[in-house]
Amino acid sequence: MTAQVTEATLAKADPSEEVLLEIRGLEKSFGGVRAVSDVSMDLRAGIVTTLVGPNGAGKTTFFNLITGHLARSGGTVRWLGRDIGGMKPYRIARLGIARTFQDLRLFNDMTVEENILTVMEPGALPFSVSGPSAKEKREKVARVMERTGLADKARTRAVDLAYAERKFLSMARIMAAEARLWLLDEPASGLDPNSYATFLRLLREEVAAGVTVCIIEHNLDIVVGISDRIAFLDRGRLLADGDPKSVLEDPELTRIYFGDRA
Amino acid sequence: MLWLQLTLTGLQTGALYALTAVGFSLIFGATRVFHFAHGAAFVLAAYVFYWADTAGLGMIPGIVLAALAAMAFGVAMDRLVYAPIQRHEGSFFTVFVASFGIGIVVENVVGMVFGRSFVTIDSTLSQSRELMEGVYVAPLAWIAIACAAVFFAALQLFLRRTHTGMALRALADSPELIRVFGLDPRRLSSIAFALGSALVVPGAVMTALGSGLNPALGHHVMLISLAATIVGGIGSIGGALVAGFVLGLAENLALIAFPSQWSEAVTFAILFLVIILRPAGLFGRATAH
Amino acid sequence: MRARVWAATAAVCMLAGGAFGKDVEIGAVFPMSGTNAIYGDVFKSGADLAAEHINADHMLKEPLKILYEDSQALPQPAVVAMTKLVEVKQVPYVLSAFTGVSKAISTLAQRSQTVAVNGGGVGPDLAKLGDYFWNVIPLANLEVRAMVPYLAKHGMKKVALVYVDDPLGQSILDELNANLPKVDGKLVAELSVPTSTQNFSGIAAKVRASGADAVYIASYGAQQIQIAKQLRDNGVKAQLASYSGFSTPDALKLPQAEGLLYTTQAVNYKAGDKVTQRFLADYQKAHDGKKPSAYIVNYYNAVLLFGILAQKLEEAGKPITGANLLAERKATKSFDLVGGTVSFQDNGTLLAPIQVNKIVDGAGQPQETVDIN
Amino acid sequence: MEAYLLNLGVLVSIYAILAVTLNFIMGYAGIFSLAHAVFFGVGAYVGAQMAMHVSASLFVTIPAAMVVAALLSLALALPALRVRGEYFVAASLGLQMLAITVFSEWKGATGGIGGLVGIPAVRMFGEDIYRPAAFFPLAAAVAVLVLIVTRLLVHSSFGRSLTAIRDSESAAESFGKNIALIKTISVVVSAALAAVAGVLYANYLSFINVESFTLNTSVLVMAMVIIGGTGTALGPVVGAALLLILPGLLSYLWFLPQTEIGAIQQIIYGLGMAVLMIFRPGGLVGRSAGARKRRKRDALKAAAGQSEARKMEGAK
Repeated sequence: MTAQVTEATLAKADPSEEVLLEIRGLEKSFGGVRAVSDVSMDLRAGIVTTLVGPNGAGKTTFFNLITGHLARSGGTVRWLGRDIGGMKPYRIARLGIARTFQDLRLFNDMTVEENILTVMEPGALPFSVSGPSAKEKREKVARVMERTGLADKARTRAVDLAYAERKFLSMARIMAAEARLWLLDEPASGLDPNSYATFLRLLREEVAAGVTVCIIEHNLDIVVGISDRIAFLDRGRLLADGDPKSVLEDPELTRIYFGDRA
Repeated sequence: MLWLQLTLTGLQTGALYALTAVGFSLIFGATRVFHFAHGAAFVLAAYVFYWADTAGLGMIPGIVLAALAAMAFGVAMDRLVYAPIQRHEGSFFTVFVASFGIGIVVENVVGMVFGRSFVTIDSTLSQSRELMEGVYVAPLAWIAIACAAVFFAALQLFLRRTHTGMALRALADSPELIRVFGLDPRRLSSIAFALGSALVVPGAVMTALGSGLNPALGHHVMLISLAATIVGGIGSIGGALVAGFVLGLAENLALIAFPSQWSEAVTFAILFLVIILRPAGLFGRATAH
Repeated sequence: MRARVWAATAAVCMLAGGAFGKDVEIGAVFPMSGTNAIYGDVFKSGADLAAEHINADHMLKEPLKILYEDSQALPQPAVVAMTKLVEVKQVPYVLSAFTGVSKAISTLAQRSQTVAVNGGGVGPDLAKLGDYFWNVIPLANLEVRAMVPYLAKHGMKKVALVYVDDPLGQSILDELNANLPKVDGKLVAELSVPTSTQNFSGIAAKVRASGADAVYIASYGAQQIQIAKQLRDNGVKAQLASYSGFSTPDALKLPQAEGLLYTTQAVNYKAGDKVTQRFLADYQKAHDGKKPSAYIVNYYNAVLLFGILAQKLEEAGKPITGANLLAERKATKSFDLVGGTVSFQDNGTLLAPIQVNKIVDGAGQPQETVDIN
Repeated sequence: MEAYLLNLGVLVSIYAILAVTLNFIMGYAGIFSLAHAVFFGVGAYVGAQMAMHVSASLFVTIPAAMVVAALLSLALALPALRVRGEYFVAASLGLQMLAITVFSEWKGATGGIGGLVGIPAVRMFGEDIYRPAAFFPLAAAVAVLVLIVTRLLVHSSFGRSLTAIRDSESAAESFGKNIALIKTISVVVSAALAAVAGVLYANYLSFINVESFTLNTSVLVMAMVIIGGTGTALGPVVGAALLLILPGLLSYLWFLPQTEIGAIQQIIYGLGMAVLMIFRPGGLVGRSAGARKRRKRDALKAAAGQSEARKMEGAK
């Protein structure tokens, strides 16, 4: 958590839009079925990329391949030029890549506070030998809770939160993680308009602070409202990758997207 | 000749293990209930058969009563113990502890009713004849092996050819799907328990006739069934059958090389290694995660 | 809820406080559940009969009462039970059984100066458990010394041993190894089995392959019966032999055990003494004329021994404590118990002749009595 | 009377250590081990051997027992890292059964079924401590110490990591938790602390053999944890006290036939286990019914998530 993150934090100021994650020819097949097929893509610092595509297009699989939760069948993934294929998920995470899950996967029996606190600790030792002090951590947790509107739920267990609160806790966790690249899996689905506005504001603030985001989303408002770039996935293949306007106006893609969903 | 003798004995032991293990595997595969009291069903069936024999009811009625007792026990466990637990929390361990508890109850109740010592049914079936120089086989051995074959074939036929059988196989994978097809998962679960428990009867009856009974018998039977189910691969009925035979053979053939007190260790060393090296079991497809 | 739990605990404490009687109480740590519970029933019938006789004769000023605790034949429950007997009930005298149990409770007996008397376990280690541990049963090493010459005399010199892998089994193995060469015999197979094994067809195959003239079975309870049955069922035709552990009713009536030889402490029922005759008559009256086993005799004797010692203490105006009982036993040369007049060795173990019995029609028939020194 | 309660107190303390340490991996790491008696046994044997041949001081016996148990616990950590759920239970069961054979056959170290006799009492302040009155404060103090250590661990960042892993392994991993290391440490800590109970047990009884370390003991300890309340601070202690007091209590029911009392105790113990699981699966010190309902709702959701996770990870 310590050295790399500091490095990552420093690098945030770099305006050159360097390539954080370089993906080349990424492949994944499940027993003959190709879930991800020859996908190449660069994720550049400060750019918000949205992954769109019909259900089953391989978007979540794509995330799992980056974070190491799935082993790739082929291709390379480089983080700041270093090959991270085959690394354990926790090592990849410690490089500065964090993610959320479609089904949230909160630490259900822990309180909101603990959920946020624990992502700031590598945790193999009962005490920390380096990194921020306990007081700094507490302050940061308080800050994150404040911003996500969970301050008065600090002692509530994650299980007992309402739906929107759970979504925000998922966001709070990733905010606390000090990661440089965020992979968000449908973070806004099912939110009411109010919460939704809060969510957008949060995301914009974080992006402004230098976080690079790759987001899976169906909601076209988000897609248009926040994306710098859209990548269109269908049946594991990257069909398009460009600025929102050109991708969304491609009639072929629209047909695939809406045709499949209708 | 010793190895031939031990192979034959191993097959006889294995046949008993195999059917009991198939019963456990069927229940576990379909309902994911860790039915530790399966050994208790075995003891219950064996003692009911014994009771029928001492009451002079004869062999066939004894077997029927034993089967009824085992099935009733299995279904009762499902309905009265497992279903209520699964209704609220249903963690795997809660079920296991409850099942273990009932196992203790059955062992002691049987002990109070039938006495805690050894009982046996005197029968010529258990007395060996000399097959060839130095090789003795009891008629019971052939019956055991035949029983394993017949019951297993019948079970396979049921699971593959009948509507209920196919639903049972699908139950573990997708209870939702079962509901969609208009079948009641609860009822199917009871059927799995009834069938699985009925499969202890051949083993129980032959143990009563062969090596004899005591109330603590269920423990060993259960552990072997469990080992066979895992070694064979959870969800693989055929795997449990083969693993049952393998464990029976291993237990006996190990005698050539090791003192017999290591034979149980051999069984569990196999179990431990299979879980570490090939968690899906020798014949399983499901993953361990 | 938490409050309720503590309330329940408090109730336990209250309850545990009651139950101090006026009777003279002694304890017994017997298996009452588990696979060896059958022994508990047998032991108890002997002990109860003695208590009945002692009370009928008013040997003691107050009635004698035996407090039974369950050991499950396992050391840990036995230690819990023993602690309860010596610390709560403060009994001076405890009946014990089983080698493992006896060893486990012996330290408690020694520490609390409570006499523990074994009438069932025959592991030779039991002779070495200190002053407060007595044996009213000759130990297994003596039994083997009686059986081996008997077998040899009848032309059976190749012996196979099937033994349970515990101190008892080990000691029988050692004794056979020591004694067979003396009569030109040989141990042709030694097959140990774990305590929990139930299936012996493989063992039977190995016994047959060894070509033994006789098979010595050293186990307990349900297991030894299963061994005998399965040996016979699986074509072992050699003579079967065992030790006093085989003298339980259900072992004797096993059809496959017919003709089996086993040793017991020699109890001379024909002895004309009053103690033996009264015991035999009353036991048979209560049990349809069945002959009592050696265990029943032993526990009868164990309780009777207490009665004799306690009576003497009362007469001398001394309190009945473990220490006084020990001193009294050491001061007394011999005791009139069932089977004749016996005396204790210095290590607290009874010396008694051993007899070889044969099972004929489901009952033990004495064949020969051997004096062991 | 007093001595009896003190004796009971000693046993409760010893079993409470076992229950608390098992709860540490069951309740906080989600590792449901049926092999806890193995480490109890290892501690007892190592403690006994050290006491008999090296020194009866707890400062020698306890560290030795802890080190050996910690090393051996790696055998349990191995399956814990590879498999979950029923597979891990079966693996731990296999380990337990193997250990029973080793305990009863390795006569040089364990004395076989015959066990080790005459284990010296603990020597402290120049006195032999074995009488319940002296031993109870010692055992209780050690139990409290173990309880404090595990509480501190649970409330440290390590404990949070452990709970996080239990609640969602994949999420914990995504936030940089080294699952293999954390799980292994938890198993090692639990086994090493369980060994402490073994040392006390051996010193107190002065006799140990394999029968105290069988599958039944493992299940008994597990039942203590579950009946008391998995993942709660005091639940395991309450469970241990309850399961040890109950049998004693039954023998005061005068109307029960004496020869059947053992069987009746066992029946009530078995029934108690089943009934508690049916009506109070969260344990006595568990959460209130309302919280349980929410838990159930959540359990369903978590189950859905798990199956997703299973699909994802199964393809590895």
